[in-house]
Amino acid sequence: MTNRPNGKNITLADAMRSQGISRRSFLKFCAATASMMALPPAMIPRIANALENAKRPSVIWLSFQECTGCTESLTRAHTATIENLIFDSISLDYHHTLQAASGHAAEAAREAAMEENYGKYLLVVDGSIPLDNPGYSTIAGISNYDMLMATAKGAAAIIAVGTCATYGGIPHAKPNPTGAVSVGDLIKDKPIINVPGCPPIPVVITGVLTHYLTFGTIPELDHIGRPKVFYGKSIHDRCYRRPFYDKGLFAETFDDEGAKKGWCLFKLGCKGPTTYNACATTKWNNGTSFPIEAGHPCLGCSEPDFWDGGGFYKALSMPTENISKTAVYTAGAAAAAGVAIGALNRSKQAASKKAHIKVTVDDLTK
Amino acid sequence: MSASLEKGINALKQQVDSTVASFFSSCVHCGMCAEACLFYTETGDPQRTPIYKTEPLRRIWKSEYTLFGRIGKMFGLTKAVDEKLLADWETLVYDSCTLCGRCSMVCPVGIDITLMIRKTREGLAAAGHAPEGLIGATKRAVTIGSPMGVKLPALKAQIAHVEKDTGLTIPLDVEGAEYMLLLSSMEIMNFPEFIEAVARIFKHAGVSWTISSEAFEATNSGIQIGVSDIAAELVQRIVDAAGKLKVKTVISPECGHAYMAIRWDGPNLVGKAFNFKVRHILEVLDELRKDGRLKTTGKEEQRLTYHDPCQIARRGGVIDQPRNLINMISDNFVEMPDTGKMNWCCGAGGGVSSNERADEVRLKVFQRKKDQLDEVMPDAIVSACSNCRIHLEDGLEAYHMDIPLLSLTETIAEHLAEK
Amino acid sequence: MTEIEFLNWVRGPGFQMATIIFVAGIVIRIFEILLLGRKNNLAEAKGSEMSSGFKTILTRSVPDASTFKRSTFTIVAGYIFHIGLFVIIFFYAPHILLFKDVIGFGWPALPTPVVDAFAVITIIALLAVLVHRFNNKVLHYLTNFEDLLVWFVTIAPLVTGYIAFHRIGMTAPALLGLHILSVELLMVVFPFTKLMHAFTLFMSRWYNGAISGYRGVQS
Amino acid sequence: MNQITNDSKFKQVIQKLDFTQQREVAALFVEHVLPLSNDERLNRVVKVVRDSNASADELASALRSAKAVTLDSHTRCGSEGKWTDQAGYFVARAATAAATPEAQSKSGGPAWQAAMSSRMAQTSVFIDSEDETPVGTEWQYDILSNYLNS
Amino acid sequence: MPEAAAPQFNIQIGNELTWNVQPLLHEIRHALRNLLDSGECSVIDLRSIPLAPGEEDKILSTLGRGEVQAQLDALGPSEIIETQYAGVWIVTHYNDENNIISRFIEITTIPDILRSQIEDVTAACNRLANILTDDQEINASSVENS
Repeated sequence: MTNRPNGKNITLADAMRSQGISRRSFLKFCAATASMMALPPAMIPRIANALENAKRPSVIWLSFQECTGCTESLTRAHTATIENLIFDSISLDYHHTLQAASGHAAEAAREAAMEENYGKYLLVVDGSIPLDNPGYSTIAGISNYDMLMATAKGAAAIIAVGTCATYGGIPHAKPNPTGAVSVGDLIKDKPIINVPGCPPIPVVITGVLTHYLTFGTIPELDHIGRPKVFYGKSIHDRCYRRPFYDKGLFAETFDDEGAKKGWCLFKLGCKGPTTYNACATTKWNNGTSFPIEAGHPCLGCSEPDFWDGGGFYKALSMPTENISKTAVYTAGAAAAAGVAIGALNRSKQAASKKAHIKVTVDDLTK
Repeated sequence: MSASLEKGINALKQQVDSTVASFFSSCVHCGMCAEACLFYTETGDPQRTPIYKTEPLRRIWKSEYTLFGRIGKMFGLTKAVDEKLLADWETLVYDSCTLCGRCSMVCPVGIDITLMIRKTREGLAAAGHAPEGLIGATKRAVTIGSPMGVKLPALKAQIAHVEKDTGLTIPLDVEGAEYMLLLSSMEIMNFPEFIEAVARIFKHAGVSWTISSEAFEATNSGIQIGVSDIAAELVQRIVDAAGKLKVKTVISPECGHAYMAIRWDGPNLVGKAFNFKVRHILEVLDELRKDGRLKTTGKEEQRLTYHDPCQIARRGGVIDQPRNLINMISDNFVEMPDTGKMNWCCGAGGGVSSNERADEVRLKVFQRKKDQLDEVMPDAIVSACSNCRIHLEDGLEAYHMDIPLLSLTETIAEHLAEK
Repeated sequence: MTEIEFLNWVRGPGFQMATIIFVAGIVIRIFEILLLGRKNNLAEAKGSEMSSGFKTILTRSVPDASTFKRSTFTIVAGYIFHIGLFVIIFFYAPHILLFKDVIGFGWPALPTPVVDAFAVITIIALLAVLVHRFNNKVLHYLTNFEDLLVWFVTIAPLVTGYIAFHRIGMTAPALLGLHILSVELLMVVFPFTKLMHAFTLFMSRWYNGAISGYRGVQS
Repeated sequence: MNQITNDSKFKQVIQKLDFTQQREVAALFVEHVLPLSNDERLNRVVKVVRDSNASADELASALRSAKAVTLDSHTRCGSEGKWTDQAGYFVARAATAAATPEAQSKSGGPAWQAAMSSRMAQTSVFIDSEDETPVGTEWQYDILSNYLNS
Repeated sequence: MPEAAAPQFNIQIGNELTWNVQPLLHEIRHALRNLLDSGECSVIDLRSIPLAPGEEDKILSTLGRGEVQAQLDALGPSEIIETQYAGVWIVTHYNDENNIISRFIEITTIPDILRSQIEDVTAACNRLANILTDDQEINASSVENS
C-alpha cells in the first residue's frame, strides 16, 4: 500500500488516477465487481459513479486471536488488482499489523479516528475474543473484549473477517481453552457482516466494501450473517467434480486412478457438500484455482466449528468419534449385564416351578 | 375346586423358555398365520389370528422375562394378565384352535405358534378357564381310564365279539409280546372293527402283540386340555403297563393326539426316556410292508384320497408311510391340494370335538376341507384318526356330500392276501 | 445451534449414544433369550435338530405355493422393502465408508443412481405396506402403536436420506444432520421393538426347524 | 336243509346267497334288534330294504337316512359314552349295511355286516350292566334257517 | 488436465444441459430490435445465466466473429469483439493471470469501454501540456532516441 495520497477528502477516482490507472480500468473493475456480486449490468454505471465520488471511509481494523492469515490473504496481491484498488479507496486508520505506529501511538491513532468519525467508521475484526481470561490476548494492555466493545460503539457497521471473528474459528475448537467467542456473540446492536473462511476470499471482502461504498448499506445476508451473493451456494453445488459424485465415482486415495481422473473427493473427506462459499466460482490466487481443483478435499473452513468435524480426511458419512471402541466396550458391559439378567430369569423360572402345585382333575374348576 | 389366577399365571411363567422368548421377540405382526388357520379363513374373524391367541403367554414373557418389560411394569406400561384376559381368551385358545400346527409352518420368522397356544392352555386350565367338555373328558380319563368312560368290561365285550366274528384270538396281557397295542375309546365304542383289522393283519404278518388290560387307552385328555401333570399321569399308566408286559414297542392307534401324547410328549412329561419304542400303527404296517411280511391282493377301484391327521403327519412325522400303504391297494390315489405336512385340519382336533361349545364353528370351518375335497372329487377318503374320521363324516353330512370314510388299517385288512 | 454444530453433534456424541443403546440393547436381549434355555427332548429322535434347524433358517424365506397365493401382497412387498433396505444400507458408497470406519473394512459399492432407484422403490413399498396394514382386516386388528412407530423409524432414514442426497429444501448440513439423526432414532428404537427380529429371526427359525426336524418333518 | 349251529357254517351259508337275498336277511337281522334303537327312521329303512320291489331311489334315500342315524347316534370323541345309546348306533350301522348297494358293500356282504353290527348292538346293552352275560347268536342262525326254509 | 470438463468460467451443477442457449439467442435478437427501434443499448452478464459446460462455447460459436476485434490493456487484458451480427459485441475481461473475470454480451453500436473516457482525455491533455512546456524533456528524450 505504497504512495497512497493521504487526506480524507480524496475520492477513489483521484486515488486511482494518481496511480496512473485509467478510467477504462476503473470501468472494467466496476463491471467485474458487478458481475461478481451478481448485480445487473445496468448497475455498472451507478457503481462507477458511486465509487468515483465516494469519500474514503475511515476503517479501523482490530486483530484479536488470529494468525494474520486473513490480512495476508487480502494483501497478498503483488500487482495492481481490483482487490488492493479497493483498499486504496479506504482510509485504514488502524491496523496494528500494517501500520507503522505501535503501542500507545497506535492506540492514540485509533482513538483519534474513532472520535473524528464517530458513528461513521467501518470496524473490521479478525480473530476471536477470549472470555476465559483476558490475559490470553491483550493489545497495549487492553483486553480484546474491552477494545472490541469500545471500538464497536461508534462503528457504522462491523465486518467480521475470517472464521475466527465470525464463528470463533480455531481458537474456539474443542476444548476451546481460551473461551474464544465470535464478534457476533458479543455485539448485538450493530450490523455485522460475517465474511468467514480460513482465510476468506479477498474479493469477497472487496465485494462487501464495494457494496457498502456503492449503496451505503450492507449486502443481503444469510441466516448466519454471510453475504448471500458469495455464500449462497455450497461448494458441492458449484463443484466441477459434482457429476462424479452423482455417478458415485470417488477417489479412494490421493494417488489412485480416481484421483488422477479427477473423480469426486467425498471419500477423502471433502466437506464441499456442507460448505457454503464462493471458492468454486471466484477461485483463489486471482482466479487460478481452488483446493478441490488442486486435488484436495474442501475443509469446510467457512463453516462454524469446521475444526470439530472429526478430521479433515474423515468423510461426512463417518462418525466423528471412535465408534468401534464404543461398540466393543458397550458389548462387553452389556454381555455382563445380560448374564446377570439371564441368571435373574433362570431363578424366576425355577421359582415358578417351585411354586407349582400339582394340578389334579379336581383343580380344573374354581 | 382350587383353580386360581395365581396358579394360572405361575403355570404360564413355567412355560417360558428360550424358544418362547425368541418366538415372541421375532413376531412382526405380518398376519400371515391368519391365512394358514382355517378358523380364520372360514370365519374371517381377525380375533382368531393364531399369534393373537397367545396373548396371555406373551404378556407373561414380556412382563417377567424381558428387562424392558420389567422396567415398563414399574411404570405400569406393561400389560398384566388378569382374570378377564384369561376368560376372554378361553374361546380363542380352546374353541378356535385344534393345535393343528399349520400356522407354525408358514410363519415367515419361524414362530412355532401352535406350541405356544398349547403352552397358553396350561395357564388357562390352571386358572380354571378350560371348557366344560374337556374338563369332563379329563375327569373320566383320570378316574375311569378313558375320556369316554370306556371300562375294561366294555373292551372285553368288544374283544369277545371280534374273536367270535373272526375266530382269531386277541391277546390280552401277554407278557413278552413284541408289540403292545393301545386303543382309543373311539375305536372301542364306534369302530371295534379296527381291533379286528389289527388282529387279522398281525396274524397275517405273524406279529406277536398284546393289549394291556391296565392301560389300553391311548388318548390323553391332559394333552388337549393342557395340564402336563395329568398328561404325565396318563402316560405313566402306559409306561408301567409296557414295563410290566416287557414289550419292545408300544403301538399308537389311529388317533392323532394320542400319538403326539405318547410318542413325542410322553417321555418329556414323565421326565424319563422310555425303555421301549413308540410307533404309530401306520409306521408298524409300513415296516411290515418293507420287510415283505405284509402282502395284499386286489385294488380299490374307487378314487381314493388321504386326509393327513395333523398330529400324525405335520406334528408327528408320519407322512410317507400311509402313502406307501395306500399305493399297495390302489392305483387310483389322488392327493388333495395342500397335502402332507401342509394339509388342512378337519377342524375337530386338539380337544375341539369334546367341547360342545365349539360345535357350530367346528362345522363352519369344515368348509375348508370341503373346498379341498371339491378340488379332487374322491370316491372315498382314507384317514388314520378316528376323530378326524367321525368329524369328516359329520362335516360331509352337514355339507350334503356323500363320500365314505375309510380307516387305512381296516382297508389294508380288507385286502390281506390269503396265506 | 447452527446446522454444522447440529451435524457435528449427530456425527459425534449423538451417534455414540445411539451406538451404546443399540449395541447394549441387542446384546442384553440376546443373552436374555438364550440364557432362558430349554429342556432337552427325551423322546426318541426321528431326525436331526441341527441340520433341519439350519435348513429352516433358509427354507423359511421361500413360502409354499398356497401360502404365497393367500398372502401375495405381504410376501412381495415384504421382499421388496427388505431387499431395498439391504441394498441401500450396505451398498451405498457413503454408508460403506461408515461401516469401514467402524468395523475396519469395506466392500465395493453399487453405482449411486442404482441405489437411488432402490430408495424410491423401497419408499413406495413401505408406503404400500402401511396402507395394507390399515386396509387388511387382520393387520388392522393386530396393529398397535409399536407397529406404527417401527414403520416410521424405518421409513424416516429412507426419506431423509433421499432428500439429503437430492438436496431438497433445507441447507445441506441440516438435511444430512436430519438423516443421521433419523438413523440414530432407528438405532435407539431397535432393541425395544419388533425390529429385533432382524437378529432373533435366526433363533426362532432354527428352533422351529429343530422342533419339527426332531420329529422327522422339515418345516 | 339242516340247522345252522356255528358261525363258520353261518358265514358260508350267507356267502352262498345272492346279493338281494343277503339284503333281505340283513333286514331281518336289523328288524330283530330294532327295539334297541329309539330312532323311528330305521323302521322305514327296514321296510324299504325288505320290500323286494323297492325302487333304486327308495333304496338310496333309505341308505341316506340310515347313514344319518349312524352319525347322529355315534358317541363323539371325548364325550361320555352311554352304552345303551351306543346300541342304537350299532343298529343304525346294521341298517346301513343292509341298505348299502352291492357296489359299495364291505367284505362279507350286507347280511354278514348286519349280523355283526346287530350283535354289537346287543353287546352294548349288556356292557353297562357289568355282569358278563354272553350274548347269544342263535337267534341269527334261526332267522337265517327260517329264511332258507321258507 | 483431469478428464472432467476443464473448469469453466461459468460452472454449473452436473453436466446436463440447461437449455438456456436458445432463449439467450432470442433475448439477443429482441435486444437488437430494441436497439433499432429506440436506440436503447443492453448488456447481458454471461455469469448471471446458468450454462452447462459447452453451452457457453455454443453461444460464442453461434455468434461467431465479425469485423471488429479490439484488445484492451487495463488491469490485465480485455477483449472486445463484434460478432458476425453487427451490434452484438462480446466483451471479455481477464485478470493478470489471463483468467476470465467477467464476460458480457453488449448490444450496442459501440461498447462504452472502447470510447476514450473524458477523465482520461482530460488527464492526457494535461500531461501533454506539461511535456510541451518543458523543452529539456523533449531534448533529453530525443537524445535518448538518437
